[in-house]
Amino acid sequence: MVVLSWLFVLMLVCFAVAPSLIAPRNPVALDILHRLQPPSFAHLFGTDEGGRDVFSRVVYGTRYSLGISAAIVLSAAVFGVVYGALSGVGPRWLDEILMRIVDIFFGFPALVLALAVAAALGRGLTSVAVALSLIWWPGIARLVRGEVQRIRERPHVEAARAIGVSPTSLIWRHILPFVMQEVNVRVTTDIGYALVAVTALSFLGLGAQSPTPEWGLLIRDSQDYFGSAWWYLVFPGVMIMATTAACSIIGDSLASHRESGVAP
Amino acid sequence: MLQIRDLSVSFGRRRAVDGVSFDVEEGEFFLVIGESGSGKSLTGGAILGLNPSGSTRTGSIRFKGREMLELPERELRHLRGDQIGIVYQNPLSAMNPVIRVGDQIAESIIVHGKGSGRAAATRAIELLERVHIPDPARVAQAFPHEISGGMRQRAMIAMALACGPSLLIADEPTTALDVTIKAQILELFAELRRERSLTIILITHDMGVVTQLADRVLVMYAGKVAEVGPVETIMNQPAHPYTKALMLSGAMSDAPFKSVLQVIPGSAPTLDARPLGCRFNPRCAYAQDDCRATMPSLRPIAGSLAACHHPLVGFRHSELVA
Amino acid sequence: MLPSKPCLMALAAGVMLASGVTGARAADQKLFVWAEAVEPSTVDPAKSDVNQEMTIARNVFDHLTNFDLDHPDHILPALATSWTEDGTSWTFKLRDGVAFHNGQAFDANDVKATIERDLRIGQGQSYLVGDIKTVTVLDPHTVKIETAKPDVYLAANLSRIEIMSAKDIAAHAADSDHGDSYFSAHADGTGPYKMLSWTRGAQIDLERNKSWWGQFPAKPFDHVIDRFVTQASDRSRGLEGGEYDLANFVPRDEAVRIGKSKGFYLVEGNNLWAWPAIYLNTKLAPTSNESFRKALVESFSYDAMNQYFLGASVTPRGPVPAWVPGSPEKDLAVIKTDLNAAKADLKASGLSNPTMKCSIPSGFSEFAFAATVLQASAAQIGINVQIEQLPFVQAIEAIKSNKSNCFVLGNANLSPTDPTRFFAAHYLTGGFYNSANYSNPQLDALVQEIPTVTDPQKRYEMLKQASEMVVNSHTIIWAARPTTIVPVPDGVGGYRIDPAEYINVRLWELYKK
Amino acid sequence: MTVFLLRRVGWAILVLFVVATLTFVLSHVVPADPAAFLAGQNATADTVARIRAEYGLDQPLLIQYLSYLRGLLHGDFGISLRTGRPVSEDLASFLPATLELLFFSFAIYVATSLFLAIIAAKRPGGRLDSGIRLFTMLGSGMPVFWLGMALQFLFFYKLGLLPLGGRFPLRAIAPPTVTGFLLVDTLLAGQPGAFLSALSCLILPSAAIVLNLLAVGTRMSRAALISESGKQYVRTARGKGVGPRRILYRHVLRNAMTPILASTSIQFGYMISWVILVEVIFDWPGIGLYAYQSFQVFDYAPVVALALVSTAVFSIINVLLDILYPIIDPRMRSLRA
Repeated sequence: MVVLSWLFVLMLVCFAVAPSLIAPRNPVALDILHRLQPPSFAHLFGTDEGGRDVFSRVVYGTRYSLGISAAIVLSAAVFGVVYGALSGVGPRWLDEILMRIVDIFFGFPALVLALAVAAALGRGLTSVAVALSLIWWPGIARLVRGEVQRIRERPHVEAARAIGVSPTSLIWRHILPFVMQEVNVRVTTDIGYALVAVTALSFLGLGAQSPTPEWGLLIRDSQDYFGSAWWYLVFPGVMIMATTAACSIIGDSLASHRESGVAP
Repeated sequence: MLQIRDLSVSFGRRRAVDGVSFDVEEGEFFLVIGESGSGKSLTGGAILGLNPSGSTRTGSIRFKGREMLELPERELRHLRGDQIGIVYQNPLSAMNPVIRVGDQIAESIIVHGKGSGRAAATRAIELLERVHIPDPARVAQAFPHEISGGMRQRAMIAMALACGPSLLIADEPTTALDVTIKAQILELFAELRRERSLTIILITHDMGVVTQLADRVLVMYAGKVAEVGPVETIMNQPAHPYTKALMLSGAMSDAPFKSVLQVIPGSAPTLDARPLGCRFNPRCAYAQDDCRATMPSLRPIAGSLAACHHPLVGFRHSELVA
Repeated sequence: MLPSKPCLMALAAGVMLASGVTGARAADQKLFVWAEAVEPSTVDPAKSDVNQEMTIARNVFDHLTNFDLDHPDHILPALATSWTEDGTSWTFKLRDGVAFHNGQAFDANDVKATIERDLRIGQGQSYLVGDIKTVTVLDPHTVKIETAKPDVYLAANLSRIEIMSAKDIAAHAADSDHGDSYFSAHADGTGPYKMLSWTRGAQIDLERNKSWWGQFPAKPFDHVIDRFVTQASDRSRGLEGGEYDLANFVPRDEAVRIGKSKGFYLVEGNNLWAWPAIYLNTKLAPTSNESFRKALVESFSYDAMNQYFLGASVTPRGPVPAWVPGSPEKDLAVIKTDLNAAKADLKASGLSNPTMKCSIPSGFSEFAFAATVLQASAAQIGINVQIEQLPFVQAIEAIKSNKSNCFVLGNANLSPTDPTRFFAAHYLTGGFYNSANYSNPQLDALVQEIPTVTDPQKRYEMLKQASEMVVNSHTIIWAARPTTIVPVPDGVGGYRIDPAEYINVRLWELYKK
Repeated sequence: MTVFLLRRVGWAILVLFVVATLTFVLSHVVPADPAAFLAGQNATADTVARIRAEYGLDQPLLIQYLSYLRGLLHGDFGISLRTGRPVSEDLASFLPATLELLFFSFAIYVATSLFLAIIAAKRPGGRLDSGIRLFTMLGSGMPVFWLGMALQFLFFYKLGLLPLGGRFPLRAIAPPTVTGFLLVDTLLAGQPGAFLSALSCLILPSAAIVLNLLAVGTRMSRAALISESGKQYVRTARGKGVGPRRILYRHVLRNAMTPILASTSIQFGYMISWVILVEVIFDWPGIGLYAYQSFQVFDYAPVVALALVSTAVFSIINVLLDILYPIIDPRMRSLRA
């Protein structure tokens, strides 16, 4: 399962990096004569209402859907790690302030807020990215802060502090490497969840706009052809599902490695 | 009352308890002693079929003539708490934190159909009184975290006694209690035994217990019986070098068992790394070649049974004290 | 027994009973369910503006006149039984014995109050009668309407003005909002159906007005549910699954498929819906360059559009569709793809590697498709088109504030006969939907004058001239003019498409087959 | 306890204020003119200007913000441009539907995830455990909107078992409104048939929501149950002769409830979000569909109201959970004191 998941993710990365090498056709060029064709060798996932190859659109869409999800989670992780570390090692009053701010974010249903923010900022993937990043970082910040505080108490850190290692180096060399293991697990799993969130907002019409081949938008567009072209709806959905599953399986495996691998 | 023959408790191919045999007579105060990992608690649990999942029991345990290993789970359940009570160590975690003390005691009465609702609740208060808890009505209404450690242990005992069992298995009931409380609890056991002619199996690593109360002692080491015999014999004339080491630490009255490790170099073998021959041989000052080659079996030596190729002879406990 | 088992059993029972419910509902033969794409914002006819609002306005209220759907210039009597015209003055004789749903009798005061209210509010369809100056009650059954200048289309346009009750209007005149909020939720007309209730977010229930003055077919529907079904896929599935009797805005491919499947037939006709016209902004480079615009018009693949519409569409030649009475369409030049001419014009424009941005309203697949065709067509001659889908308001904002080069829009002329309405909002100076920001005073004057001309031949010439002006400005690419396809279940008869409306439903014509 | 609750409520109000401000500020970052939409397609510039003034859209931003906040204090969320009614009135008609779906889904979620967790925790690593894990993981990977459509396809279109959407079957007669919850109102009206009709409409939307959340819920509950099953008090109970079922329900489950509830709070946040998506797909006349239709036409007040109301619901649930913890776990009582 884990190997399969890694292979799948590797495939997605290839899709995102070099879609032109994989996709057999142009994802936006129209081919009206071949509209809504069922899956075949020529069109692995069939064609859409404009005769575009759904497979090619899915391949190109990886960059948007997964790319944006990864960007959201990674930017949230960068900010969250800095924020959480600051809170974890900083003075009590700073920790208090920083964590109360994080608490506010846990006080509302995050996706609803993202929806409101994205709607306010106007449609587009940028709005979605901004809105979701805005709600994503507090979770990571809280995680990092907890880990930092936990690891800070460990003997090796105490020892390093005792022998006068500078605070910066303490964080960088003695605390963060351990925290990052935890963050890696979180980021991996979260990319899957972010994908669901991104596609959900696109589905509501807040995210990507056609003819961008974003997966959620593909599903939104495909709805009009539900009865005539099942493939149009099914394949993007399967891609989202498989990606989320792969992320969570890889996350799980990372988590179990971390549990056995960390020095006490 | 209880005959155990060739009892083994295994996890897969590894035997944590390995061919243990002993008898407990009616009304006896029987002591099982050993380091942690010696298999003493598993032996106690095995009697009631309360071993962790993934373990299997072989051999024979006969309680009042019934073969416990052949009893179906349902019937075993009827025995537990009813005919055989069990008391665990560390009552804070051994008691359910979200159920009132009284209700936990009453539960035993209810599940065995010996009274329901109010009657069980009243009985629970009586039992608390019986184990010398002041203000038992209040304690019955309390949650475990709201009462002191000693009271919790008493409540645990009350729980085990709820249905008036004939056998009480107490698995390290005095661990984590301070010295005075410990003495009070042990006194309670002695009193219960006297007044109710209760058979008690006390499992402990605490040598301080031995001298005061027990009739007979079973010493376990690495899943095997090292020595078993009347308490005076074992105390005064230990045949097994391991027993001697235990006595040495025990002689320092209430010193924790940890000091045994200081008396004997090395540590008890893990389940996966048991030595050939006598399991105690790597730590034994008297070990010889045959100890490293063949496993000794229990044989009578000077009033007790010991599993040793080269039992200690002429050793007197009094010499130690002197 | 685990606690979830009763739960599962309840679920199973629910499923079984639900299927029972599904089976039972077919019993209600006199019920008709219309799946509406959007919940109306208002049922106030003075503000009714879009399809979902028309469903209520047209069926609950009556109009002074009517028109023949097959011959829109045949104006028929309705609440007015006859009328005379004298330049700027019109006199209408009103029908006797007509009552509002609340029982009040209908008379000339209602006409006066309605038109005055429409003009005061200035929204909805009031633009069709914007020329009216005064309304005078001559007697309870006669009303005189005077216009600022002659308007040959007035009687036809009055077929779009729903007559409300003067007493209702008066009763709410003292409200702080003159009854606007009351009327937006309450509709009381003389029409074929009564509005019973409005369950917000779900449906409006209508009941047949059995004492209506008009004629119902045999086996009409006594109870109508105007159900709001947001998702297009749900409308098609519900129609196909028998949950709805008719649905609007069923996606074209699904409509064709369903219409051809067993138990359904297709009704096809012209209407206003979704002719994607691409507006090219004359105020922003590169579309400010006329040769460039011409190149775009010439490069556009009209064939692709017609294929998209599955052959059920024509390529327009000008702003006025052929079926509009007096349309000059047949005498206008054919517009077709000519890549060589396009390349020559692009060269003449002097622009190299031009890039343009297209902000189009989201939610209309036809519009998005037209933009995509433009993108592909323009790419053939080396023009880069970027497409951005925005909500309607934002998209039109973008082009009006010169942030975008093009916009895609349908049309919204609800007049059955008046062709000048195709120009007013879209091509004339200051028109709200003049998305090309195009201004031609000559055209403005010409179009203004048309309704005042009584000679049909002269009107025809003027209209042709006006159409050519728009065509030659190359500010518009008329991508295609499709017919509308509506799948109708075999059990429903009488459905007709109103050419001067979006997808409509004339409930009083429908019957159970 | 009271002090603790007051603090929690104060905190919830602060959160609401932040949401209100954030959404207000962001909604004015992008200039758009809703008045143009409102005026209709053929309106003149004058009409547009008049409408703009009517809705106060021509006021300076700060004034708009202050009057907006003042309105919120009075429960006034402004006027929906789309429906032309006060948003608070619209909410009153849409909120019960949302709450009904939310609470129903929540109940099903709790019951199902516990049920599955109990089965899975019986033999961790067993075939049933792995099966449940796979099933719930598939469910959570499926985007809710996609899953919803798949369910519609299967249960309405193919099997004809359940309604396509809506809150009450089209041809059934709705009960008089008392509580606004159809499940309750139908029972109050003594219409068991209508009750089942309403229930039949709830099944698919809530199934879509629950299936999505089940993976996390089951995993959390399972972990809590396994960890509690390994605790010493379980051994004690077995030693008392307590049977496995009584041990599960009276001992393990009650102790596992605290961690399960804690995870439920987070899941509830997701649930609110998914309800909105599901409402759109199933034409469920709740605040999600209301807000969705509104932001399609740039009517923003309902979206803000949605954010505020769902935050309020979320806060209330969290406060309720906070009240519940010490009831379930007496150890929390002394902590709070």
